[in-house]
Amino acid sequence: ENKVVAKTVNGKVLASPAVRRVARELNVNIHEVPGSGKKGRVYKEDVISFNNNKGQVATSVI
Amino acid sequence: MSNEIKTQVVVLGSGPGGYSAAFRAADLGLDVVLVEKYSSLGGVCLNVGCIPSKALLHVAKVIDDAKDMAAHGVTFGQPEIDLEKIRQWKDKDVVGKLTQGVGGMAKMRKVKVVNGYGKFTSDKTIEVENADGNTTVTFDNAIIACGSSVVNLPFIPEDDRIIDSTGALELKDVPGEMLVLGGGIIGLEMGTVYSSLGAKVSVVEFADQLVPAADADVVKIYTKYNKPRFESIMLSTKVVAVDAKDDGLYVTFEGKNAPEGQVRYDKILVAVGRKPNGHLVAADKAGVNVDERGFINVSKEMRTNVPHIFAIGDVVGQPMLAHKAVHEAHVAAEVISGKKHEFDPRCIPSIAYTDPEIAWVGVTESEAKEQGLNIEVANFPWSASGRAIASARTEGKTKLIFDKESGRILGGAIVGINAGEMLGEIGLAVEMGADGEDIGLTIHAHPTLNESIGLAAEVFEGSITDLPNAKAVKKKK
Amino acid sequence: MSNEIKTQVVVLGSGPGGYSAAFRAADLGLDVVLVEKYSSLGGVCLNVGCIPSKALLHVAKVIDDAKDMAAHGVTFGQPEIDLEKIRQWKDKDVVGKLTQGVGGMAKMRKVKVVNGYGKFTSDKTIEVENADGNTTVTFDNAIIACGSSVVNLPFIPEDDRIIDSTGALELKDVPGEMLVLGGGIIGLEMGTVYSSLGAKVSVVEFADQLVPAADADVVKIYTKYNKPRFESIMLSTKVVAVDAKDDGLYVTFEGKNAPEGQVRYDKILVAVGRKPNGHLVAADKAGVNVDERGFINVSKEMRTNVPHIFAIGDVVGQPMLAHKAVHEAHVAAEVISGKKHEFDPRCIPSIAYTDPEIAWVGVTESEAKEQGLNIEVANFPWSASGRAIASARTEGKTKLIFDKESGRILGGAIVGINAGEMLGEIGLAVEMGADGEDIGLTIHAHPTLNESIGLAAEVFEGSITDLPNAKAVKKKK
Ligand SMILES: Cc1cc2nc3c(=O)[nH]c(=O)nc-3n(C[C@H](O)[C@H](O)[C@H](O)COP(=O)(O)OP(=O)(O)OC[C@H]3O[C@@H](n4cnc5c(N)ncnc54)[C@H](O)[C@@H]3O)c2cc1C
Ligand SMILES: Cc1cc2nc3c(=O)[nH]c(=O)nc-3n(C[C@H](O)[C@H](O)[C@H](O)COP(=O)(O)OP(=O)(O)OC[C@H]3O[C@@H](n4cnc5c(N)ncnc54)[C@H](O)[C@@H]3O)c2cc1C
Repeated sequence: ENKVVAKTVNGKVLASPAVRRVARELNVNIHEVPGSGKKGRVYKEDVISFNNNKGQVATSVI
Repeated sequence: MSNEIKTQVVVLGSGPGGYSAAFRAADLGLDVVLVEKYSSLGGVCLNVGCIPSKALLHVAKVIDDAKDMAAHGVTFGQPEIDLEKIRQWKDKDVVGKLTQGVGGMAKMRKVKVVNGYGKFTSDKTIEVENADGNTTVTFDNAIIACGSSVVNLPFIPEDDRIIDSTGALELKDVPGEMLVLGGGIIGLEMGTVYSSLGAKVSVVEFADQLVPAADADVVKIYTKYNKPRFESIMLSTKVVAVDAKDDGLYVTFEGKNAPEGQVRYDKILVAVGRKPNGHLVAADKAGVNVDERGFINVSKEMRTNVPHIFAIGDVVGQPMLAHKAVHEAHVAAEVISGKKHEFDPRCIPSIAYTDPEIAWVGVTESEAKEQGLNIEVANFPWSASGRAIASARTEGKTKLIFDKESGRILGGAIVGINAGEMLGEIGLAVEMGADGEDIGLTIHAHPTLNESIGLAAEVFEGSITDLPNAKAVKKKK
Repeated sequence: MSNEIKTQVVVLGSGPGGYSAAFRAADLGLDVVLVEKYSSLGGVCLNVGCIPSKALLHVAKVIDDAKDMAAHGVTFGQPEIDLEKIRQWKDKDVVGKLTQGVGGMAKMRKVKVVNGYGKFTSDKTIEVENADGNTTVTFDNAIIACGSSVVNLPFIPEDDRIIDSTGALELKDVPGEMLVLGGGIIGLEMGTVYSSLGAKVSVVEFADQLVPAADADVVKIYTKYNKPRFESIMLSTKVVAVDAKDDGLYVTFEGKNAPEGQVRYDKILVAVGRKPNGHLVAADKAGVNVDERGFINVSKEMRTNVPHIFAIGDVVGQPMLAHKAVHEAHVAAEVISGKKHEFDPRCIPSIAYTDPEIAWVGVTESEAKEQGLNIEVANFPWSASGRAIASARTEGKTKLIFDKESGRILGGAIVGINAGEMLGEIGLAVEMGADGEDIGLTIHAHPTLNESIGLAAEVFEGSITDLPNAKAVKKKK
C-alpha cells in the first residue's frame, strides 16, 4: 500500500491511467516525457511523439 | 480415477481475483482451467464476504430508516422479522444469483472448472484432490488466487456461540447480548446488522479508534452518531479471556475502557482480521516463495519469483479487498497473454458499509503527516448540504486532501449516508491528477450529496459560497 | 419613507444564482446589495423547489423501501402518516434551516439585504418597492437573478383543486385520484411523492416518452419499473379541457392514449414547465434586451448587452437548474471583481429524483445522433451488479457514451437507485477529457453501484469480466 501512496506523492508526472499505460506499452519511461499540458500534464500524444523520436535519441530503454 | 489436463493457464481459486483472471485470460484467447475447492464459484467475496454482508446491511438500513422516519411524520409499527425469509433471500436471490452467474460465464467462456483442492506438485503441475478422484493439471502459466482466511485467537474456546464473519452471515438467530471483538470494517458491519435486528451489541477494539485505517476526525463522526446503536464501544481495550459457561460467555477485558470483572454475552463475533492462504497450496513445490505470514510477494506484473507463476488478490498483500483483486487479476492475465501491463494504481478505495458509511481513497491525513507531505485539508460539513438536510442525515462530512503546492488532489474521505457511492469521483480525480479547480469547476448536480465534493474543492480554492469562506478577501473599511 | 443606497454590486433576486453571486462578490471584496421580494432568502430552489421536493421524496423513499422489504423477510405494518408533522419537518427543519443559513451568511459577509420588489429605473438605478417605503439602489454593476415562474395553461380553470408544484409541495392533503399533467422531472417527482403517500396518480405527457430530455432506453427502464406505481401513464396525449365540478375535476384528453370521454380526478397537478421572469424587472429601463419568451441573452462572461449589467440563472436560459445558476453566479461575480473567467462547462448534469432516479450528464445518445457524432455506447446492466442485487434493485443500468475514435467519454446516463450521486464522476470525467481506459483503470470499490461506471468503461475497452465480453478474442479451435 505504501508503494502506491508514495507514487502518488513523489511521482512528478501528471498523467492519467490511460497515458501511463500507453507509456508502458511503448516501453517509454514516462518520467522522461515532457508534458505539453497545463502544469506539465503528459498526454498520449506526448508519449507517442516521444516514442517516435526515441530511435534517434536513445537506443535502449528499460 | 485420475485425470490429466494440459492448459495454457491454470488459476488456483475462484474468488474475485481468480474468476476475473480466468475470464480475462479466456477472453484474450488462452485456454484456462479454474480450480476451486467449493462447488460454488466466487470465493469469499460472493459466498461469505462482500455480497451477503451487503444484503444484510440493506435489511438493516431499511429497518433503521423506517424507525428514524417517526420523527418526521411517518410511523411504522415494530417490524415482523422472519429470519428464515431473510436468509433465503440472501442465499438464493443474492448469493445464488451471483455465483450462478459466475458459473454460467465460466461455461460461456469455455473456462474449464475443476472442483477440488489444488496443490502444486512442481512448477508445471498442480494436483487437484477431489472425492471423485484426482486431476493433474499441467500448465504453462499459473495464477495463484487462493485468498485469505479468518484469523482465530488462540485463547478463545471453541463454542457454537462464538462465531466469525461467516457464522455471523449465517444469521442463525438474533442474540440478546452480543460482543463484537474487533472494531474494524467487518466487525462494525456485522455489529450494525445485528443491532438493527434487535441484538444489544458491544464492540471492543484494541486501537484507540474504530476503523483504525481511516482518519480520526472522520471516524469520530461515525462513532458519535452510533453511540445509541451500541451498548458500549470499548476502545484501547482487549479481551484476555472467554469463559464459556452454560448460561453464557463470560468475558474478561483489559485496557483503558475495560469493565470490571467478567461480562456475560450470549454471542461473540470474532472479527480481528484475515490471514493470507499462501502456505496452503504447497507453493514450495513450485519454488514460489511465501513469506512467514503467508503472503506471496509479486512484481508490478503480478509475477512471483517464478516468472511463469503469478499471484493476485488477498494472498499478495494489503489491502485485502475484492476490487484490488480484480484489477490485479486483469494485469496478470494480460501479461500472460503478452500485453505490457502493470498494477500501478495511484489509489485503492476502502469503504465501511456502516450507517453512516465511512469511505476513503488515496492519501489519508495521517498518512500524509507520517510521510511529511505538505498538504491542505478542505472539509465540507453536511450540516450545510441541502440533500443531507432533506434526508435528515446531517452528521456527515466530505474531506479532501490536496497537495498544497501544486493544488493536486491526493485523496479524500467521506463519512455519511451513501458515502461509498461518491468515492468513484475522488478516485478518478486522484488518478487523473486533477486540481482542486478541476473539481470545483466541474458542475455537480444540486441537491446531491456528491456535490459536497465540488464544494469541498471550492473550500480549498477559496470560492465557496455555501459556507462562510475563510479565504475571502478581507475588506478594508 | 424613501432610502438611498449606493453600492458596487446589486443583485436582483436571492435564489441560488442570486445569493451565490452576492456572496462571491462580497468575498472578493466588493460592496453588495441583495434585493429579494420575499422575506425568506433562497429563491425557488430553497423555498419551493429543489429542497422541499427532496424532503418529501425522502419520505416517499422510506415508505416504499419499507414496503418492498416484506418480500425479503421484514414486514412493516401500514405506516401512520401525519401530514402536519411531515409539513413541519419540511418547512422548519429543512427549508427553514437552509434559508436561515443563507440569511446568516449574508449578514456574516456584510451583504445588505433589501426586501421588496425591485425594478430598474435606469442603467444605474433600481427602485425597490416595499410596504414600509421605497429604496433606490444606485449601482456600479448589477446582476439580474430574477429566476423563473410556473407556466399556466390558459384553458385550465382556477380552482383550489388544481395546483402547481408550489401547491403540491404544500401537501395540504393526499387526494384519492390525482392527475399529473406533464411527465417531466417535476411532475414525476411530485407524482412519486403523492403515490407513495397513497394517492392514485395518473400521468399525462404530450411527448412519446416521460422525461423527454433523457435517452429513451434509460427512461424506458424507469417507466417499466413504475407501471405498478401509477394508475396510468398516458404518453403522446394531452389534456384539452378541464371541467371543475363540485364532485371532482372532469378532464378531457386527446391523443394516442387518450381515454374516452371525461375522467374524474380529485386533484390536478400542472407541471408543464417554467418561464423566465425577464419581463418583470423593467429591464428596458436599463437598456437590457429581453427576448420574447422572457430570457435575457448573455455572453460567456454572463454580461447582458449592457456591459455592467449581468444576468444569471433561470432567466438566462436552459437548463433551468440550480447548479447551473450557482456556477454562472460565480463567473459573474468574479468578472465584476476584475478576474478573467467564463462560464464554459463541457457538461451540466440533470437528475430526476424519482424511484429509480434518472440521471444524465454530457451528450445523450439522441443528441449525439442529431449532431452526427461517431459514438460508441457501453452499457452495464445492474442485473450484474452485486450491490444492486444485494439491494433488490436490479432494474437499473449505467450507460456511457464515448467518442469512437479517440475513446474519450462524452457523456453518460444512469437509471437506478442513487443514480444521481454517481453523476459526479461522469461529469468530472467529461470535464477532464478522460478516456474509457482512464475510467476503467481507476479502481472502483466493490460492491458499490458506482463501480458500474468503471465496469461500463471496461465494456467499452473490451476488458470486462463481470459480463460476457463482446470484444473477446475469438478462439481458433
Ligand atoms: C465478511 C466479509 C466482508 C467483506 N466485505 C468486503 C467488501 O465489502 N468489499 C471488498 O472489497 N472486500 C470485502 N471483503 C474482502 C474480500 O472478500 C476479499 O478481499 C476477496 O474475496 C479476495 O479475493 P481473492 O480472489 O483474493 O480470494 P478469495 O475470495 O478469498 O477466494 C479464494 C478462493 O480460492 C479457493 N481456494 C483457496 N485455496 C484453494 C486451493 N488450494 N484449491 C482450490 N481452491 C482454493 C477458496 O475456496 C476461495 O473460493 C470482505 C471479506 C469478508 C470476510
Ligand atoms: C418543484 C421544483 C423542483 C426543482 N428541483 C430542482 C432540483 O432538484 N435541482 C435543480 O437544480 N433545480 C431544481 N429546480 C429548479 C431550480 O429551483 C431553479 O433552477 C433555481 O431556483 C433557479 O435559480 P435562480 O437563482 O435563477 O432563480 P430563482 O430560484 O427562481 O430565484 C429568483 C428569486 O428572485 C426573486 N425575484 C425575482 N424577481 C424579483 C424582483 N424583481 N425583485 C425582487 N426579487 C425578485 C424571487 O422572489 C426569487 O426568490 C426545481 C424547481 C421546482 C419548481
